[in-house]
This record gives sequence, structure tokens and C-alpha cells, in this order.
Amino acid sequence: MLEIDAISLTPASMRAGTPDLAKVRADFPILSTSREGKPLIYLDSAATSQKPRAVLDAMSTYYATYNANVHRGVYAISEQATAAYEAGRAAIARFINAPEPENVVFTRNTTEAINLVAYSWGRHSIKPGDAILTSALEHHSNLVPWQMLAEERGARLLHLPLDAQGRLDLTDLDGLLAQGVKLVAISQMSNVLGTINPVAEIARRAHAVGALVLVDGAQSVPHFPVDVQALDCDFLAFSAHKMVGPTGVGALYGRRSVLEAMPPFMAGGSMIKKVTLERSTYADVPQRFEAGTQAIAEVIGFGAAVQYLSELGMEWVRDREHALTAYLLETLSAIPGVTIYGPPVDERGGAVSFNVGDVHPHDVASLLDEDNIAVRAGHHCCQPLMGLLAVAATTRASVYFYNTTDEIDALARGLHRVRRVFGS
Amino acid sequence: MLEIDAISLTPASMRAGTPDLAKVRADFPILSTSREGKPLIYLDSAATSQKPRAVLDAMSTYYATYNANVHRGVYAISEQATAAYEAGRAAIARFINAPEPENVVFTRNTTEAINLVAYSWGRHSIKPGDAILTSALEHHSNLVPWQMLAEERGARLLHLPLDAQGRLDLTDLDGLLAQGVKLVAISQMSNVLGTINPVAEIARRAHAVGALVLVDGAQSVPHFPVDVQALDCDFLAFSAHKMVGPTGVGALYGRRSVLEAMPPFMAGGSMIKKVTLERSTYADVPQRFEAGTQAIAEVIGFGAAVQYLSELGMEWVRDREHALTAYLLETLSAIPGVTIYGPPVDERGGAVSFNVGDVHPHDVASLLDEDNIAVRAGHHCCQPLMGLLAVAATTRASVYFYNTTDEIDALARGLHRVRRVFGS
Amino acid sequence: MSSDLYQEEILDHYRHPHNHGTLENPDATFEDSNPLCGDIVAVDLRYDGERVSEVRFRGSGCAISQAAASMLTDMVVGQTRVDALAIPREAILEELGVPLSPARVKCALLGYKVMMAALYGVPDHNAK
Amino acid sequence: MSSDLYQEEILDHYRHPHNHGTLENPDATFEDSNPLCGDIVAVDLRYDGERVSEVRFRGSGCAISQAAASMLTDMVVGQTRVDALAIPREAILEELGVPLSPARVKCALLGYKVMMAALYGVPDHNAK
Ligand SMILES: Cc1ncc(COP(=O)(O)O)c(C=O)c1O
Ligand SMILES: Cc1ncc(COP(=O)(O)O)c(C=O)c1O
Repeated sequence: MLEIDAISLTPASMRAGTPDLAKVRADFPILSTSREGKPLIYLDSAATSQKPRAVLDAMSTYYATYNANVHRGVYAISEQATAAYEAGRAAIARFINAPEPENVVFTRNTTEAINLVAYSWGRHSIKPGDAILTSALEHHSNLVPWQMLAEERGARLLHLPLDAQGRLDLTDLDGLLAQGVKLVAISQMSNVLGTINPVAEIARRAHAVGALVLVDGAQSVPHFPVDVQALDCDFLAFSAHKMVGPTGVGALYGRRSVLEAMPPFMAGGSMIKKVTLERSTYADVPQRFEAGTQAIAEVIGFGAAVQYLSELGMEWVRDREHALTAYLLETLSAIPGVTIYGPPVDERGGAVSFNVGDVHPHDVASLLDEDNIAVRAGHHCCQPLMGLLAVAATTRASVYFYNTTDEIDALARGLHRVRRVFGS
Repeated sequence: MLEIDAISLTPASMRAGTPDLAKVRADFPILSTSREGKPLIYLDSAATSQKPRAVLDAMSTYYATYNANVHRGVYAISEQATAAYEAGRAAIARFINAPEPENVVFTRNTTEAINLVAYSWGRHSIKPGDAILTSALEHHSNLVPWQMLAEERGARLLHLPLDAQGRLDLTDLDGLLAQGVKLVAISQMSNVLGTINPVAEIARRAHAVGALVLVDGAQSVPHFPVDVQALDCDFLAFSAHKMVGPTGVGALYGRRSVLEAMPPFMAGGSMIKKVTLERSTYADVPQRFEAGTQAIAEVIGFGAAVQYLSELGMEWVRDREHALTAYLLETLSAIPGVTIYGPPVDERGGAVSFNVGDVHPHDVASLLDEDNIAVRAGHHCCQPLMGLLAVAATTRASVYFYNTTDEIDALARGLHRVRRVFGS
Repeated sequence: MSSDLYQEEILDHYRHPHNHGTLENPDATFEDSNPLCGDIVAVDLRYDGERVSEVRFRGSGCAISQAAASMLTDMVVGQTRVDALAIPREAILEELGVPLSPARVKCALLGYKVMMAALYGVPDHNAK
Repeated sequence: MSSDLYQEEILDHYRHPHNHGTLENPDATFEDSNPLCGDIVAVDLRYDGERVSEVRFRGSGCAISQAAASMLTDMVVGQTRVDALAIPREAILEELGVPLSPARVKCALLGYKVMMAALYGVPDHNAK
């Protein structure tokens, strides 16, 4: 595949010494697969990213040479597994510039991280009449847990509206915050529109009224540098599988003082201090929130994933995706009948939703699949946003650093074919 | 390694046509590792089992050739991933003889499976004054969630006592059940004493008073055939990592009618039917309980694990472990100063706790580790049981089908060395 | 330009659906949607004795779900209720005549599910 | 029969701990346990002016935790409170003189943690 984009779209940061794209792509075994002679063109990284060999090897090495349960074993491989597991925690803490490893709690995914806060912090801190502020572009995972919490506690759910470009409209933020808001739960980047939200600004104004701030980082942490101390958020939730890591593990960052005041969520082995038949006392953070045998191999793989990303450099990842997103938006705009949703390139990341005339997104995706091009079609777990966009569904192409402009060109050819088949 | 046990301890079921142990051991890469020339002797499978290559390969193949998010993709690899994920569910349902795949909900581990029941079923079904019956030999994971639930709901926690041999004492079972018991939560096999509990009998008597029955199968499902329809339990919880599967995934079996009446536990993507900003309706079981991106690779690995066990045959696994356990108990009894806890061999599985004189279990385990023998030392997440045994901790050696009598002989040599070093 | 999936007949049904619309005072009506993709199909039926005399469907969704619903209305109209209920799900997949992946089978069978529910007389939970 | 970890000196301290027992009306006392393994160490101190004149410890647990506590009492007794507080954790690991894995380091430092808390005068949460 000719890497024209490495020439035509090289941002300033991609000089000699920056990663060689051909080598980067070779790290991902799946990117050299094909079906009936057609190479896989994977444009669905916002759903889940592909994984480099280094991540798979880190997990296989654990299983094949030092597989053991952690934290309680005194023999060598158990100590080695414990050290690798805790090194994973430290690596993830560094990746988001958390003050200490103890700020990081492992969960299954972003969704569980948010539910942990809703159950543990929420059920004890939200009182009848309190309000929780979220937005109209949230993923169901950052909306439904707050609906359930609000209903259970008799609290109110408020929503930041969107402007016509799909940006959060902050005009009334202070007015909303003044309505008894105790928690603001907002995503840093929309998985549908790509919008990057000003969470640092929102956190500043939320803290001014004493509210806590949870940032859904599922789409931001994988794609650009995120610094929890700069954002000054109280919680940050994200998933390994969207950032070249394995399935089955995610993380919740929490401010130390907030985590320490929270009761346990799930109970069981390893999260206790002392148990009698009648009652128990609980371990310190983060163990308090990690009940039972954890996703040991997956945490080790997650550690390898952030190491891989750090070696690429998150600035490089951001700049490369910016260039690819610009090219993608430009390419799509040139196709007659294509409607693109979301803000301009400088306010967004690489998840791009669109429609082709009135062809249903499923039909678009199925036709593209005939060319082995993988895009997502549907409501993307954002039904309320679909309502605002006045569509049932969209087609979404999403890029990661390993994509190429050639792949975007192939997408364009596929979309022209969609138009011909459907005569639209 | 000379396989004398294959001769001296062959149970009736191990005739020609049954698995060849040398080949079985060769399936597990870690079993041929060594440290400073000393082969690994792994006697800690009750904490976590080792994994055969077939399980690791199933996961690597997913990541390297069809990694994609499930359930919502219309392109080929996403459909393939969805099919493999649901095939994992079907395989696990068959393995425990569940009526349908929909009886199986994936969780992170046994602990989360139990917490799911405590949160979803418990918080809606347990009323002030109700009682929950558990036992004195439960793992913290099957005790602390019920303590938290009882405290939150103003319910009472009752405990089946143990007899002097570490067996559940059922004398007063009906009397206890009559005290308003709504749920019986009991393990099928103790991870400390190896005791196999008569859960079918307990379920029969519990159902007679209208109570539901949750079986903690963390130590039973890996080690002998478990049939949920024969047990007639309402819930069964177990973990992949203890049954040659990966970390990061476990399962909750639930009776269909009971699951269907349960509200969601965690909320987020994939567990909804329809979402508006104000409220949501929830998907059918089992999706209702699987919020967010699941442990896809791990479920695929879990499916490969039960396939591996099924090919060995769970009767063979049980018989082989029975023979190894008999040999282990015999070997330990022959060492002066060793105290063994738990019932006789015919009422137990292969988790064997003991103490060597008054040498602390940590010192026993550390000394064994010098010979690369891995055993566990501590309270094994069963602090109340330690109290009943009047010890602070025990040393536990636990066998799985891949262990050998040679390894048990090595343990014996190690324990003689412990006695010499500590002069006990 | 040719597609394995989007054969001319399917596209024809999609562009020009048969029996499209609503019935005034139908004898049976049912609507359902596929929660994962949002496709919707609603069916109205009128009987003449035991026989399905009129069918109308409406909905929104992908070409597969809408074409399959259109094809199914042709198969049902004029049949007795009992014969219509006996139509196997394979019949509609055969009628489409293209290889469908599991996700698209769900699309294809949405209309079938709705039709069968209407024929059985399942009360329409969407009706107020 | 020889062990890398269980050197004769450690076994000696374990079998015959120094400064073992309790003090009547101590000037400071502290107790703590390692929740993961259940090891317990309690320390009583008596001062003569600024100087630690008497130390007693008791507890239960592995040879490493008990031997380390015993060694530490020897290091502390006769020191000023300020000098005793300045003993680094490395000193006790050096005194043990054997390679310790991270889990066993926790055992070795339990007595150290308890001793430092007693010297600082942290209120004993186990005292009633
Ligand atoms: C009897 C029993 N129950 C529950 C558990 C908890 O299993 P997990 O840590 O996989 O959640 C264990 C594991 O140690 C166990 O032995
Ligand atoms: C913005 C956003 N939030 C939350 C999630 C949920 O992540 P997960 O499915 O890994 O829990 C996603 C993933 O689709 C997302 O894009």
C-alpha cells in the first residue's frame, strides 16, 4: 500500500525520529489480513481498537511463564504476577498524570467505572432533590447509570444542550449548576460527533459550586494526551480495548480524598481488612474497589498498551489523527449527497458520523463490507443524540493512528458504489 | 518425570482411551518451566489454575484475525466476533447443563456474579426482617456481599454451623430456614477444607420454604461435573480462571424466570431497549446484565476452556483428582507434626489445608518456594473459618488434573525440610 | 457496481414496496422494532372470514427489513390465517434469495415477527 | 537443609525473641496487623527522659515478622526517641541480612511500622 499520506499530510511533528507508519502497521497482525483478496480496511476504532503484538505477547508471557493469583502468594511466580499487575497500575497512572498509582481502580470497562461511581459515591452522596448534570450527547453508559441513580434517590437529571454544530452549549452552564448540582458527568469526546468538550472549563465552574466532576474519557484517553491534574476532574473513566489494549479491563481514576471517603461497591475477596461472620472492615483504596480475582492478564496487557502508546507519543497520535480526520472530512464532503454531522475539524477527533442520501446506514455498512471496509452503523449507544439529529441512525467511520489516507480513499470509492447501487 | 501415579493410582475410569497425562501436561506451557534448574511444582490451582495452549490460542486468534466489538456491527469480523462470543455462552451453558444459553450472564469473576445477585435481586427482594442463610465456611465473596445487603435492608444473616470434621451440620437446617429465610447462599466446595457440601439436598429443603438458592461454584465447577438442573439451584456462580480459562471473566447461571424478574445491575451500552434523556427501558436477559463492552476475548477463551475440559471429560477430571487427593492426604499424614483440616477423602475435593507443627504457614510456603513448589499460605479469604479452626492461617496445597504423585512426593520432601529447618 | 446482497428484486421492493400504508379499522395490527438498529415495521390486517383479505405495512429501516416485509405481505394476502401462520421463517429468507449474515437475518425477520404477532392476535403494546 | 532465607540468626531471634513480653503501664503502646496474612505485632515502650529505657514486644506470625521485631527492639533500646525515629526501614532489612521478596518485606516491616507508630505516639486504636 502506497503511503501517500505520509508525504502529503505529514504534520509538523512527524519529522525524522517520529514513528515509521509502515513499521507501526506491521505491529498490528490484523491489519495485514484480507478476505477474498481484499485487505481489511478497519474504520471502527471508536468501537474497539486493534491490538499490537506487544500487548498480546505481554499477556501470553504472563499465562505461559508466571500465571498465578496476585496479592496473597508468597511464592515466586505469584510475587512476579503481583509486581506486573501493580506495574500496570503505575503505568496507567503515569499515562494520565495521576499523582499516585493508588488513584487508579481497575474495572471491566468505562461502563463499570461509571457505575462504580454511581453506586458507591452516588447512593451515599446524592440526596432527594439534588441534581446531576450531564449532556445531550452522552453515550448510554454515561446517561443510564445517572437515570437509575436519580430515580432511586429522588434526584433530578439535568442536561447541557447542544448548539447547531453539535457542540455543548455552555451559555446556561452556571444557571444549571445553581440548581443543586452535586455531580457533573460529561464525556471529553463524543463517540458520534467527535466533538471535544471543554471539560477543564466545565470542571472549574462546577467546582465553584462544590459539585464533583466525572469525565467519560472512553474516546479521549486513547486519542490525545489527557492530564487529570490539568483537567482537575474528580473522576476519569476509560477502557483498555479502545486504546490498543485487551478487552475485559478499564480504569477509574479518582481523586484520592474522594475515593477514600467512598464505601465499597462490590464485596468479596481482597477488598477487606477483617471479616467476622457478622461484619467486616474494608481495605484501603484502591483494593477496596477490587473485589475478587482481578483481570490480571488484562491489566498486564493494559500496561503494555499504554507503554506502546507512550513510545509512539500521544502528541504524535493526536497530530496524526488530526491529519487523517481533516482528510476524511474533506473526502466525505466531496461526495454528493453525503451529510456529515458534528463540528469542524479543529474542534473534533476522528469519529465521523454521516449519512448517504436516505440510504439506511445498515445498507451503507453492508455494501462497504462487501469491499472488506469496516464501519459502524446504528445509534452508537446515543439514542437521545439521534433524536436531536433527527435521524434513526448514522454511519460512522472512525480513524486511529494506524489508518492511512489510502484507506479513506477506499472508503470514498465504496460510498460512490453505495450511491450507484441505491441510485441516490 | 516418571509418571508412577499413572500406574499406582489409576482409577477404574482411566483405561485406554482416557487422556494421556504426559500429553495433557504438555498442553500447559508453564508446567515445563523451571527456576535455577528446579521445575515448577504448582500446587495452588484452587487460587487460579494454569492454562492450556488451546485457550491462549483461541484468544490470540481473535485478537489477530477478527478483533471487533460485538452485537452491533454489520461487517464480517464483527459478526464473527459476535458468533464466537455467543458460542462461548452456549458452550458454558452446556457445560453446566443449563436449559438455554440465555441462562448464562458473563461477569468478571465469581465475586461479581454473587454481587450482581445481591444488588439486583437482593436489593429488590430482601425486606426488613427477612433472613439470608449462609455458612461458616464461606469464602469472603459469598459472605461480605450478604453482610452489606443485610445491613442495607435491615435483614438478618444466619449461618449453618460446621461439625468437628469441617462438614456443614444440617441438623438444624429446617429450623434455620423457618426463620424467614429468603435466600440460601452456599458454596458447593470449600476452598480451605475441600468439603463438598450437599447443595442439592439444601436446595430441596430451601425451596420447600420458598427460599431461593445461590450456589458458589468457584471450587466445584472446575473440578467435577455440575448439573444445574440436577442441583435445582436458582443461581450458580463460577470463574473461568480457576478452570483453565482466562482471568477477567466469570459466569452467573440464573433460572430464567428469576433472571427475567430482576432489574438491571449496571447500566450502559447494550443493556437497553430504548433510551431517552429522561428514562430507559431494558433489554431482555442476559443482555440486561451485560452493560458496556464485554470481555470478548475472555469469553472466547472461556469457551475454549470448557471445550478443553469436556474433551478430557469431567468424570476423568474428578476421578483423577480423587486419586491425587487420596495420595496427598496419605502423604501428609505420614509426616510427623502435620495437622490436616477437613473431612475424609470421599467427602472432599483436592484443596487440602494443613499446618506443620507451629511453623507459620508463610514460613512453610517460603521454604517450599526455595524448591520452586507453589502452595498458598494465609486465611484463604475465609477469616471466620480460621477462627473456628482456631488458627491464624493454614498452608494449602491444591491439586488439579495436571498434577502428579511425583509432585506430591516433592512436596513431602519439602515439608521434611521445613521440619528440619525449624527443628519442629 | 453489482452487489451480492442488494439484488435488483430487493432494491425494487425497497423502492416500491407492495401493500404499503395503513388500513382503516384493521382487524389486527402489530408493530415492533429492532432495538439494536432502530428498524421499525408495523402491519395492519383485515380478514374476510378465515382469509386474510388485506394487508398493509409501513416502517422505516434498511432495505433488507423493508424489502422483506414487502415480500411477506405478498405471501400472506389471500391465505387463510392458519396457512399464513404456517409460513416458516426460512420461506422469507428464500424469497430474499441472497446470503445473509446473522445480523442481517435479524433485519430480514423483523417483518416476519411482526406479521406472525398480528396473525396470532397478540395485543399491540404500542397502541394506546 | 540450609535455606537462603532462614539463616541461623533469624531462626535464633524467632525461637528466642529478645525483649519479649509486656510492660506494666508503658509510656507508649501500639499494635497492628497485616490484613493479608494475619501477622500481629504489639510494642510497649518506656522512656527515661528522652531515652527509650525499655521495650517489650509480642505478637504472632511468621519467623520473618517476629525475628525482625525482635532485632528492632535491640536497635531501639537505649536510643533517644529522636534517634530511634530516624532509623530507616532499610536498616532492619539489612539487619535481617537475607534477600526478601516484596511479600516478605511486608512481613519484615510490620514490627518497624508498629515501632515507629509507638515512638510517634500514635494513639493505639486497639486499646479500649
Ligand atoms: C469458594 C470460593 N468462592 C469464591 C471465590 C472467589 O472467586 P473470584 O476471586 O474468582 O471471584 C473463590 C476463589 O478464591 C472461592 O474459592
Ligand atoms: C463516549 C463513550 N463512553 C462510554 C463508552 C463505553 O465504553 P465501554 O463499552 O468500553 O464500557 C463508549 C464506548 O463505546 C464511548 O464511546
